[in-house]
Amino acid sequence: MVYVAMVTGFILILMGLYGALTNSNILRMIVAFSVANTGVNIVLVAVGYIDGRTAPILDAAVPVAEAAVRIIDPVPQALVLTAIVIGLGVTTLMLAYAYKLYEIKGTLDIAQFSELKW
Amino acid sequence: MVNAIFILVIGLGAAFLLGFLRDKRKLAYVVTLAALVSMAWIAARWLLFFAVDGGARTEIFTAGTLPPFAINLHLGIAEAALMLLVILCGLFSAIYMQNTLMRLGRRMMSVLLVFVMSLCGIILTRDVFNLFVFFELAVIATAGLILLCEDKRTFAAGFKYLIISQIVSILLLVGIIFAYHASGSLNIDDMAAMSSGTLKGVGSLAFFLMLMAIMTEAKPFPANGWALDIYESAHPAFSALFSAAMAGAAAVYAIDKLLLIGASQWLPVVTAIGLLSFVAANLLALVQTNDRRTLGYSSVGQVGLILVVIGQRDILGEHYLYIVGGILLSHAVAKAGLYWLSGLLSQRKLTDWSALRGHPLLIFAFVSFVAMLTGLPPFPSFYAKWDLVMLLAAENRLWILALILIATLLEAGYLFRWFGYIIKREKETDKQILSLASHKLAVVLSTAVISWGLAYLWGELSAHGNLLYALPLLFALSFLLLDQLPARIKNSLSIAGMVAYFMVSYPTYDPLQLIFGAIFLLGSSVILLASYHVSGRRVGFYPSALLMFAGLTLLIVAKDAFHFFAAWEFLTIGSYFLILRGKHSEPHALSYVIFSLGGAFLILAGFALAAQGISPFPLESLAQVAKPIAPWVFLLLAIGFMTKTAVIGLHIWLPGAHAEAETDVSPMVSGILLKAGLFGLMVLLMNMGKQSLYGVELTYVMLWMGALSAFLGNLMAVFQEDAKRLLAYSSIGQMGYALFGLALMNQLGWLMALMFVINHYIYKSMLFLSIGGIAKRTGTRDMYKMGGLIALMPLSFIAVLIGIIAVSGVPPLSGFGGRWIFYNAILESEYRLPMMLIFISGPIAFLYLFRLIHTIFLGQLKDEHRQIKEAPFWILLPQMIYVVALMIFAVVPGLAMRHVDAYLSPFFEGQGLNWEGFTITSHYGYWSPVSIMIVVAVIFATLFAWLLFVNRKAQKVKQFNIVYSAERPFRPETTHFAWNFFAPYRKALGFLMQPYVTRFWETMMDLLHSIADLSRRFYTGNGQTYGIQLLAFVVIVYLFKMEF
Amino acid sequence: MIKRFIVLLFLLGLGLVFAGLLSGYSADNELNLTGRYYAEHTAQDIGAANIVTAIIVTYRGLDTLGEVTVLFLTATIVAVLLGRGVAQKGKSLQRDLPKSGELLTTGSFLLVPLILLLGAYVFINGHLTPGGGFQGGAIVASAILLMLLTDPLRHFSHRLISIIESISGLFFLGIGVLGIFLAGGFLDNRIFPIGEFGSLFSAGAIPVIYSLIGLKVGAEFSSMLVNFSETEGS
Amino acid sequence: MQFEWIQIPYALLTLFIVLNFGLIMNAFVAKIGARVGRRHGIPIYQNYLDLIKNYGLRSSITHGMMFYLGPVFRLTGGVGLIMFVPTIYGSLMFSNFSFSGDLILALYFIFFGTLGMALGAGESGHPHAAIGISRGLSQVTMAELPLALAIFSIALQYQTLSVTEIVAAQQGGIQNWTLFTNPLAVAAAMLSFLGSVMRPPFDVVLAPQEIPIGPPTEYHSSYLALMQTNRVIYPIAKMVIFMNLFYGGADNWLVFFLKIFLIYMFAVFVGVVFPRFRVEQSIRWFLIWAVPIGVLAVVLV
Repeated sequence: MVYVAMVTGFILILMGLYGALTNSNILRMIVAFSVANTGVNIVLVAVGYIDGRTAPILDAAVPVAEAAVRIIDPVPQALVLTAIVIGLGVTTLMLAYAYKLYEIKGTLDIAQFSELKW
Repeated sequence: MVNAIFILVIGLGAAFLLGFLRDKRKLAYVVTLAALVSMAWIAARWLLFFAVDGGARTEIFTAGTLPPFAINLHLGIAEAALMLLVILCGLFSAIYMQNTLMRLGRRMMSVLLVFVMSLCGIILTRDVFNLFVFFELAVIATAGLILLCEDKRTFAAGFKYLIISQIVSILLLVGIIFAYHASGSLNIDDMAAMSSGTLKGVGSLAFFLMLMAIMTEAKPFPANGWALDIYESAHPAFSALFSAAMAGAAAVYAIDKLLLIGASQWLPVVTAIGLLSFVAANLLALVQTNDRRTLGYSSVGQVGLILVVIGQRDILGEHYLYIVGGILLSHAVAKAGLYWLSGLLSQRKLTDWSALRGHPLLIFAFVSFVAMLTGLPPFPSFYAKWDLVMLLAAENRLWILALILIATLLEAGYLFRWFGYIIKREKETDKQILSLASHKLAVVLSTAVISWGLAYLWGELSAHGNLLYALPLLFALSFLLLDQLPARIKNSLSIAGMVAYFMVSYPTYDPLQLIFGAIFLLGSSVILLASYHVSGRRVGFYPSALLMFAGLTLLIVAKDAFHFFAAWEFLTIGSYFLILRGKHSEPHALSYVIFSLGGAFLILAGFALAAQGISPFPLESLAQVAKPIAPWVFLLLAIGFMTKTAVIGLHIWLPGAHAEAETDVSPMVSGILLKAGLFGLMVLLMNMGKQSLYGVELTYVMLWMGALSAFLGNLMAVFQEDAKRLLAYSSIGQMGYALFGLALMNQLGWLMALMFVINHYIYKSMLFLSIGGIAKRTGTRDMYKMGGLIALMPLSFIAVLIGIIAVSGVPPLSGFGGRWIFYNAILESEYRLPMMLIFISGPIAFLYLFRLIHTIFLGQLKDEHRQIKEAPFWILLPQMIYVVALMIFAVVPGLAMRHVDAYLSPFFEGQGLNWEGFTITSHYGYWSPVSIMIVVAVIFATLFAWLLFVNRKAQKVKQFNIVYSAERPFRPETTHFAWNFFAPYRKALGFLMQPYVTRFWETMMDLLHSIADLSRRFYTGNGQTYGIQLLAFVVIVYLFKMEF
Repeated sequence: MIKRFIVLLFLLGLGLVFAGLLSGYSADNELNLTGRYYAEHTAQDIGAANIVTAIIVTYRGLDTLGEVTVLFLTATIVAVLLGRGVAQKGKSLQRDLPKSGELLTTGSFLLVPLILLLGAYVFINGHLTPGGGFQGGAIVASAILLMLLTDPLRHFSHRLISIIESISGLFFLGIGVLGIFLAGGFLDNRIFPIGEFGSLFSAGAIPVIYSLIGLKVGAEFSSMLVNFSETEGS
Repeated sequence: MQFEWIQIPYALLTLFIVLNFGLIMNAFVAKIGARVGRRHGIPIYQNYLDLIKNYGLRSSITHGMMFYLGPVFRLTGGVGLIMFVPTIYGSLMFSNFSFSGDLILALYFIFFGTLGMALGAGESGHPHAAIGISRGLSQVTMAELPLALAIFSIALQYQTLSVTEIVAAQQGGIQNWTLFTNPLAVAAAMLSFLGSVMRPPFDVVLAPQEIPIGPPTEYHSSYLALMQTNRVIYPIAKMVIFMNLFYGGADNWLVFFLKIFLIYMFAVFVGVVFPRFRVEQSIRWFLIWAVPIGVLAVVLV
């Protein structure tokens, strides 16, 4: 279970990166990065998972006293939330940039934006 | 004491607060500044607490829970200092960007505040995930602040950065989560405390990913194309922040923290990456023409250097903070300062910086920054580099040492070239390039003040003592303040100061020091007399000249390697500024400073190798250096010193530098400065004696070098058409003699060398002054354009005449004494082959000397020179003093020499001369200067008087009143035989004149530039490619470091 | 082609690293030190039933503050990036937009209040149930999105959004600072009584903070959406 | 050795003897040269006449101060040189002022006159004079080199730089002469000698017969007289050094005359046989033939 999730996550990362580094269209790159980010998030969550346990919320199903043996690791869950939000922020920013770049040159081909070099 | 978390709170709070101030831009700006000031105040209070009160590190816990369960912040001296740096940088940038921020409104101000806050967060936090969050904040804020610039290209740069940061965050997150899994904690100290076993396997890989991710933020070569694009296109004030605060402070500190986890096995990786960046970036910077991109490359290089220091943490011990701090702060202050400075200019080519000319304060700021970057004294990076190099050598990490020095040299190369552009390139008058807004100016100048403050601070902290306390140096620096005074007043002050200093200090000198001291202090005062001829203010001359003299003065009293080297650097820099003042001296000054610094670095390496960690390292201890390294030390030091004496092969800087310098500067750099190299060699030889490497005796090699220099230097002088170049080449030859004498390693050889020190000072100064005066009057230095000036400039003529008799060693003048001792010296030595070369060079010297006097003073007077006056009085005065001095020294050389002879005796047993009355005897021969003088004078006077008497009524015939080939010549120009004067010689020996050496160095330079030009194409400008490069970088490092 | 090959090659290298991570990975059977601490101490120390929330808001509150700031920054920057063009061109739209349709219009009238309510519920109950400020904020923003879809030309007050942003941000910070003075440290939630475990008004400041976060996130998402939608105008 | 006043008349006496000997020898040599060329040649007293005539003439022309100084330098060089070396071995009377310095002094003093001459001629403003000087200097620098090497070689051989001591070491038979104990040095020195006496094949500098070129071009009357005097004294002064260093010196005037004459005849002989070199040719010639011999002399001693 954990391994499946993790392998999936890694494959998503690699796929995403492949897409981001081979597609020359900026929007496609952004999408590809989103894919990769998703992969990262899956990996994050997968790491904290413990077989046969439940979510780290103390309610009727998980009494406080038994929490330590009943719940999965809450930390990755907390981290993934932050990671998602940050990923979202960066993606938004990239989109805004993409818009602006298009406005400047009328193209979304990343190779066209290479006046700065050497 | 205010809780340091308020730094973050204030930054963030102010950023949020700005949301209310939608239309009140002024108020928003004030809030921004106030926030930054209060943040800085908190950081400064903590810094004082740690530094002055010796407070202990404190922990700041959040959420009322202990780490690792909650995030904690660490605050120690390093954190406080770095935060102060970051915040001040932000504050200065905010002030600097006043107009831009006001235009863009509160949003940008809040982004700026968040940026500064997040950098502080990076510095403070001890939690890896929190580190990630703050890094992302910084990244996003960067993407925002990039927009400060009008340049459309910045959008592309920002997007490239976002691509990279995506990859970085992927790596970082994967790394963090697996590190968490392996250690059960997100706390850095916790992870570090785990036994290294925990971080084997997965943990180690996870650490690798984290390290690479954070490392990318420090912009290592080659995964840094995006950073360079940002540096080039962003607002300079942001580039300053990006370079100084983000890469140079926050990112490297994050790496430093992270390495607590990775421990020693990762240090080599960091070192390697740092070295690669340092070398490659500085190499690539050589071919840049855009100022901000150049600074970007330099930033990459400097951060690389900081990484190297971090990577060497294992051997630096207690010096770690001092060293890394020195380099880091130097980089930050200097780079930020330069970026801010660049914002004053509207054009982006390096050569456009000539617009700074006429603004001495700005130039002073620029020089301070450049000196700071290159690690010149008295700036912190100098102290830091010294300690670093010493420790590296002690641990035998010589490759690292070598690469650091090479890269520093490259960096010095392009930075000083840039400085040359400022001073020497033509200003474009039609364009208004420079805009001097007062707030921007205030920022730049206060940064310059800070740089000197840091210099003082690092001096105080240094174990070697504060260089800024040296009286001669202070004297030189004080002239920066006096620079508004008229030149004549400054001149009087300088002369008075130097003479007074000599009077006070000479009783403490031993005879050797006395000779050099007299030349360095009194000698230069005499030359300074000539400077009275310049009216006006002569901005920049006196600080430079006095800096050089300060270096020289400090050199002879230096007791340990550190002070010796510092003095060496002072004199190098001072003389560089002096030489650069010449009209066409830009390329020559550059090659001078590069060769000089190259030589200086060899000296540094030599000292480091010799010291083996002993600090301070007294110069006398060179004698105790043990066998396997001793010859290498000798070699390094000797080559370093010989660069200064312009031994053949390393001489190509000299002719241009000496010839193109100003009239009164040429004698300073030729007559005085060259002696520094000889002094160094004397110190070296006195302490280390003969050394052999692979069975080759090194002094024997030096002997050959000296002979070759004497021969080729003289030969090349013969064929010069430019009078000052002729003298310059002659200096190479003369220094060859002196070197030869020293390398003979017997007392007479040394005596001769010292004799040369005095003689060469006198006659070369005199000749340079006369020629300078003549060039001033005729407006040319080409000898064939002159002629017949004897009647118009008789005093100059006498000076030259006496000068050339002395140089050529013809009795009865003092040059002969040198030659006489020389022959006696070589008779004592067993080496015969190199002597032949020296033999040849003697008569050859005679050729160029004759040419000098003939083509200028004799022959036909040119029409356009008929109205010329004698050289100015102030230029003539020192010459006449020299004439008298030469005569005195010719008759009674014993005045000076017998003391030196006695002083040298302990070093060489029983080889001295016998000074009886007026006769000087050696084992071989004898010599009585007084009777020679009398005999020659009597014969001469008798004949002369007689001839005058006989021909007393002779009519003076115009020179042009001649006939040849049965015709009267009709133009004096065609009748002066001067050009290519020694044509037969050129036919016979011209093949020796092939400029192989020059071509060799030029090829080297071309090669470097070509490599740089080729390899920078690697940065294609395509953001995607940069992403691939980053990926490749990570993978390649992984492959190199496979043993996880 | 070569580029793809190179990228593949290096991704293969990165894959190697990942494979190394994977092969060395052994799933835990029980909680590690940190996880165990949270499981055992959250209830009595923080008083939050949702341990993840406790971690997010309190234990790792600094992260969350940063997170919120990320959104704040993004929103600000997007505004700067996209705002400039709009200011030049004015607000009027030249071309006709296709009608959004009856279904969408009517549906949004019905749904928007409900969605807003749900959002508020989610962030207020963040310490008890799955969910929290971010989720709630996102839900709130989705209502705005829906409104924008319905009427792309609808004008939202930037001023209002930014004031909400600022107020919620400042209060968040203020509560954090109160933690220093009233409780154990910055962002300590125990400035208010922990209350009865499991009830709405428990877990100290967590519900307040999460509400503020919700507001702020909602405002920021909205701000971004609005800015993006306004680019339509140019 | 110390200075005493009596040395002054002694030195003047030496000078007088040398001058007369030189005048006669020069004429004699000229005569021989003429006879070889089947000409009648000058009378033996011709040089006296020339000298007296020239000294008697007053010039009415000068080109400036250096114009005076040139000949003065020149003759000072010649006279000084002979003053600084002992002429007759073992004779206190004819040791002149040799206590002032040793071989090195003599070696360097050779240049004194050359420099002065060159300066004076340069002052004349005549391009041919300058050309002559440039040639002369070029040639003399290379020609002096083998001599310097040879002197260095024998200084090494005898471990002294004192002329008197070198002569002393050669006493006691012809086999002790440096000529036999160090033939390479002598060979080098003699080749060098050819270059410095301004006779063919190395006389392009003066080129006396064909073209009016060279330093004396503009000189006449008493200027010329000084230079003529020097041309008499200077070669002899130089040959005195040779004689002392290589041929055992002379312990009386007869031996002195004989040895000097023979040494001079060597140059005359070569000059009569060989054609004239151009300057660069002579530089190469010295570099290829004379210098290596000198080097060998130094290395092998």
